[in-house]
Amino acid sequence: MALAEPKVTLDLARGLGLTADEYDRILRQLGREPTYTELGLFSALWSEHCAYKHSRVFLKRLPTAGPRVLQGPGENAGAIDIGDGWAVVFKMESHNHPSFIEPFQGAATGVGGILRDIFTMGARPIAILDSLRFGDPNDPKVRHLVAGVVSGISWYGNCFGCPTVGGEIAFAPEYAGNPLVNVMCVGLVRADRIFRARADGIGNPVFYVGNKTGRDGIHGATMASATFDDKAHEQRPTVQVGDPFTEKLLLEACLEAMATGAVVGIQDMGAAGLACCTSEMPARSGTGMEVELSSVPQREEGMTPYELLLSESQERMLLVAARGREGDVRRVFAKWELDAVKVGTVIRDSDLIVRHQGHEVARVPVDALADGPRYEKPTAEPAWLAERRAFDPLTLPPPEDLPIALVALMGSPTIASKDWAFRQYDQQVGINTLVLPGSDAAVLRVKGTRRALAVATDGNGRQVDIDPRRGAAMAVCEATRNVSCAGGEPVGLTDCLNFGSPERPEILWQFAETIEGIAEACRALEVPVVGGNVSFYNETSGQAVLPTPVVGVVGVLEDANRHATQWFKSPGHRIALLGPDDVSLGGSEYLWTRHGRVAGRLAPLDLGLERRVQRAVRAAISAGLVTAAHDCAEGGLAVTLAESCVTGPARIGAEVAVEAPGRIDLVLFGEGPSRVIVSVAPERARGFEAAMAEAAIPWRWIGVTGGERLVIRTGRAAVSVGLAEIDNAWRSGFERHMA
Amino acid sequence: MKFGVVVFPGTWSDCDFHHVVSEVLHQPVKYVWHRERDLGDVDCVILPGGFSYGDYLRAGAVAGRSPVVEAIRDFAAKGGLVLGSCNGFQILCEAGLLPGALLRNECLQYRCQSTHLVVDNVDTPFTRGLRPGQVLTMPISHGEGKYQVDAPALAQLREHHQIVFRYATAEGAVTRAANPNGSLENIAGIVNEAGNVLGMMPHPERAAEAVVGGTDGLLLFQSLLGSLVEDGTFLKR
Amino acid sequence: MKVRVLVRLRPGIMDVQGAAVQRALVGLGFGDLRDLRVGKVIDVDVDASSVPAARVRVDEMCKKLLANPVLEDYTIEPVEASSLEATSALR
Amino acid sequence: MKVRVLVRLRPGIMDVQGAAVQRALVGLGFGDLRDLRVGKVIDVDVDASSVPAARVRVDEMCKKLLANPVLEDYTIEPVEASSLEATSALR
Ligand SMILES: Nc1ncnc2c1ncn2[C@@H]1O[C@H](COP(=O)(O)OP(=O)(O)O)[C@@H](O)[C@H]1O
Ligand SMILES: [Mg+2]
Repeated sequence: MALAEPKVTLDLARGLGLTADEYDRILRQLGREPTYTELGLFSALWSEHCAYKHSRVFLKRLPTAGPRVLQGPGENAGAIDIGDGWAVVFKMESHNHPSFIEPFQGAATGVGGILRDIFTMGARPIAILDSLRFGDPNDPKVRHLVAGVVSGISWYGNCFGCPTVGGEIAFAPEYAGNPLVNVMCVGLVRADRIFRARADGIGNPVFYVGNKTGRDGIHGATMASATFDDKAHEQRPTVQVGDPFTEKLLLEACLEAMATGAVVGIQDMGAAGLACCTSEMPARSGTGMEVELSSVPQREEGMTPYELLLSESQERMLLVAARGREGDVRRVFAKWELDAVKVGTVIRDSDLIVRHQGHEVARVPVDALADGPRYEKPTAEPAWLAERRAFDPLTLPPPEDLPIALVALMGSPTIASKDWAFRQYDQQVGINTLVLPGSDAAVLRVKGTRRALAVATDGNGRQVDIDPRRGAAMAVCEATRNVSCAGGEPVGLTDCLNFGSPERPEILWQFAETIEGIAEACRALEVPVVGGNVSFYNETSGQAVLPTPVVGVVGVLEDANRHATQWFKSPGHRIALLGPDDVSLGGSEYLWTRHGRVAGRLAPLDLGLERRVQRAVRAAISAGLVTAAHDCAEGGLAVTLAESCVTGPARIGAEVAVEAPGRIDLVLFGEGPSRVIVSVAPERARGFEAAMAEAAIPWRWIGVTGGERLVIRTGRAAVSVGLAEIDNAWRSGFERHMA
Repeated sequence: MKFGVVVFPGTWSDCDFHHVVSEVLHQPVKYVWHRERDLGDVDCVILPGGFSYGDYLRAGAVAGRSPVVEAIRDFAAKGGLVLGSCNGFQILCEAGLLPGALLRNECLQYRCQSTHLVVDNVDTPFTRGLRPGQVLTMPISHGEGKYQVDAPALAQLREHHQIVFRYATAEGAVTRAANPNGSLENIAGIVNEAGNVLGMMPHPERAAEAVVGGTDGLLLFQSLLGSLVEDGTFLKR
Repeated sequence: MKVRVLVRLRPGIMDVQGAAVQRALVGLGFGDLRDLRVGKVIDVDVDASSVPAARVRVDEMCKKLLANPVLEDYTIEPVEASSLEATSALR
Repeated sequence: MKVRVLVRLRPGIMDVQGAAVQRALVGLGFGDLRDLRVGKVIDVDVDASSVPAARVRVDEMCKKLLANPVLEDYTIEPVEASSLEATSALR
């Protein structure tokens, strides 16, 4: 077979994204020049996206162990024991670059990819959460991206049949040239039925299952490992198209095949496709694999070995079956009208041997591919940071028009209602959703048990920008606090770390600090990190996105009926504020919307206190002492109260008085960790007081629910706004841009 | 009462209906695979929601021409009870078991939200436990739920009291604002002339337990349960 | 044998999508746009000895599946030399 | 002036819709079906003095909105007498 393949040279390697050093390393590891196909394998597997070249040394710092952990990082997703023989499997992934190039399909295939990560583990997906960041919604180009991304997520998730129950959408100009599309998926599996991406058992057959292979997304992984410039749109031919219907069939077929006992190991063909699976699976098992590419089901004619190995066609898996059980695999996939073709065998030698029509086109040690280079590149604190942090927001004049300031915050697109997006998502299929999108965390029951899961995602790029370490720790605190405010005990965490180019020392410093912050918080809160994703090179023409770690947390409620939502339930309930007084306007939503600045210092963070506050909230919820619980986040205390007034089925006002140190704008809009407001029915007030005394946290009564207004007094000042005005601003703040 | 829940490639409310029938109503229920030509021993067939065959051509189009639908056609002709919800409604229309068709929502977006339905016709096995004008709360979740039928067919629907549910306000007023998808006359559900085949866009199975979305959907099942008579016929009232 | 099916909404059925696209185009400055309707084109390649034979077959496909008579009309067109080129370029 | 735009997926882009419809038709007994692809037809009526002028305008519309260059190719066709009839019958 004479394929006219390009001659392998250093230049060619460079063109594929490899450095001169990396090319040398390939020569050394092979002891010869690679073939063109082999070079393709290395370029994909050693891309930043697959090899975590720049991040691996830092990721080691994350705490990944815990008594409930069944699977930490290193597999398609993490798994946590939730009792009664069940495990929750979850992970978050980014699809930023593809979504910028083609928002609808990019976001859709992002959902497809994370769903596969969950069901390759043997788990049935039960929930999707989407965490999105865009530029200024006043820009029509941004609106086009928002509309495309949301409808792509909606199409894929709805058609597949997994509810989207939570997430966030935030806006900042830094994301204009590079939106962030992070999607988390949560699934359930019997704890003793978790499948792994392994190629065990010499002689076991290797099956290709799912959609046919086309030339989609070749070098997608490499693309995700490069920054955009003005030519971004020329990279278009790599766009992949999603097929949620086939994905649904693949889900059912995979779970059914797993139930037969014929499946030894399985991995989805995501980034770097077949190349990735055929090297990573045997590498994990200390085996090798031989594959015959001409057996691969193909959608297009004349595909080369290189293309077949690197294609990122969607809805495909590589499955290692038990020898002798081939018939079971074929039967199940035939029932679901999917291809299941034997393409190879697990072998003893730890090589990946690739043949095409019988001719060997690649022979590479699997470890050489799977253990890519690791770098410890220099980090440096950005020069501008000290100055930005030295800025004191209190040197700005206080607002004279407090009601207007509050209404403006409620209508800022980041804080405003995201109903426009969520109503496009099926939120209930599976009939497990006890708390729909719109509260601090979504709550899903676990059928067949008394338990429920609470899930939330969080991240605040502005806070991380001015203080990566504390900002990242605060993201962990906020996501876990959200889960606690629903009544769930946080049991596991996944993260998606969205940064600019790691080749810039300032960016890598932000990244390193972020990891430290996440690690500190997770250790203090005893929440293990069981999986995640790093997305570097989020920049366009040298402008990086805000450093944005997004954190996804899963919590367990022992009693599904004992959960809480964030909105006030009736008039006459007492309102309490739990947590410290320390807040700051540094990095706050107020400072940004009112003054257009991202500067100042973050409020102090006491992780021990954070933990006690969360525990106190959970205890109060499970004892039935509170009627609402809401975490104080963007917009500070005033916005938190306003949200509790208007985000529920009925509008209920509140009158509160807060005696706290500091200027009124600081008290109202200052942001800080470890703070929660709750409402308590009068007859439970004594019980609540007793519970708080035991919790050893600062707290106090601040007011009572009722009326048509939100009134907040502090010192001699007061702000009073009608709920209708608050509600209108909140409901239209985002949606008016999308109409 | 024995239920059968039909499963097409791409169906996703099958498990939810199964759960409600077995865990909430405690009735026997089985899945019916789309290739089957014989429904077996069932009293009521449910066509659940989902995206059968991806709904890639038109919602319900491919499923509407599958072997199991032919079996359902015979079953319905003999008076068997058929409930199609969401994609099931779309399939029944595509199969010609119900008149009309479901078009893309007027807003051109998918809609998942709670809706109120006013009950127009209580003389069906599915609604015999309800009051005329009663308002039910049930969620919808679809991208193609705008009911469409031509004027003569609409006149027929009216004449035979085939319109069962209409989107309404919480007070039961049939208004434009209460119409989530632009459906003709706010139609949310219809029956065939004989009254034994019901198609509706809302999801009764998502409103069958107090903890998840209320219990108004259960009223339909409870109407059904009492409707069966020994000789195999059913009660309308 | 290649033929092309055009499936369009029947007269009297509101083309919401077409109207939305039209509004968007007018908003983009295409004031000279009088009307716009969106339908489907289905390019079919069928084993048949002649264009008329292919037409008959494809007509059956339309009746069986491709068009919904409640909503849609369809026309079947042979693919002529010129458009054939365009089509084949797509393969 | 009436013209017609055919918008189709670019070569190499998976036609999810077409593949599903093709499978369905084969299942319905159309074993003679070799290939099927689904695209959009957009019938445009634009104020213009001549067909070429209309084409230019519609080409702009395609570039601005009607076709997604990442995924789709388009061709613009004049509406000839025969198809004009079919089209006008739809109004
Ligand atoms: N930021 C992170 N935190 C924790 N684990 C991570 C992080 N980034 C990646 N991982 C883990 O590294 C492994 C490889 O990830 P990845 O290559 O993204 O998987 P996939 O092949 O599914 O895309 C996974 O187990 C993932 O959970
Ligand atoms: Mg994976």
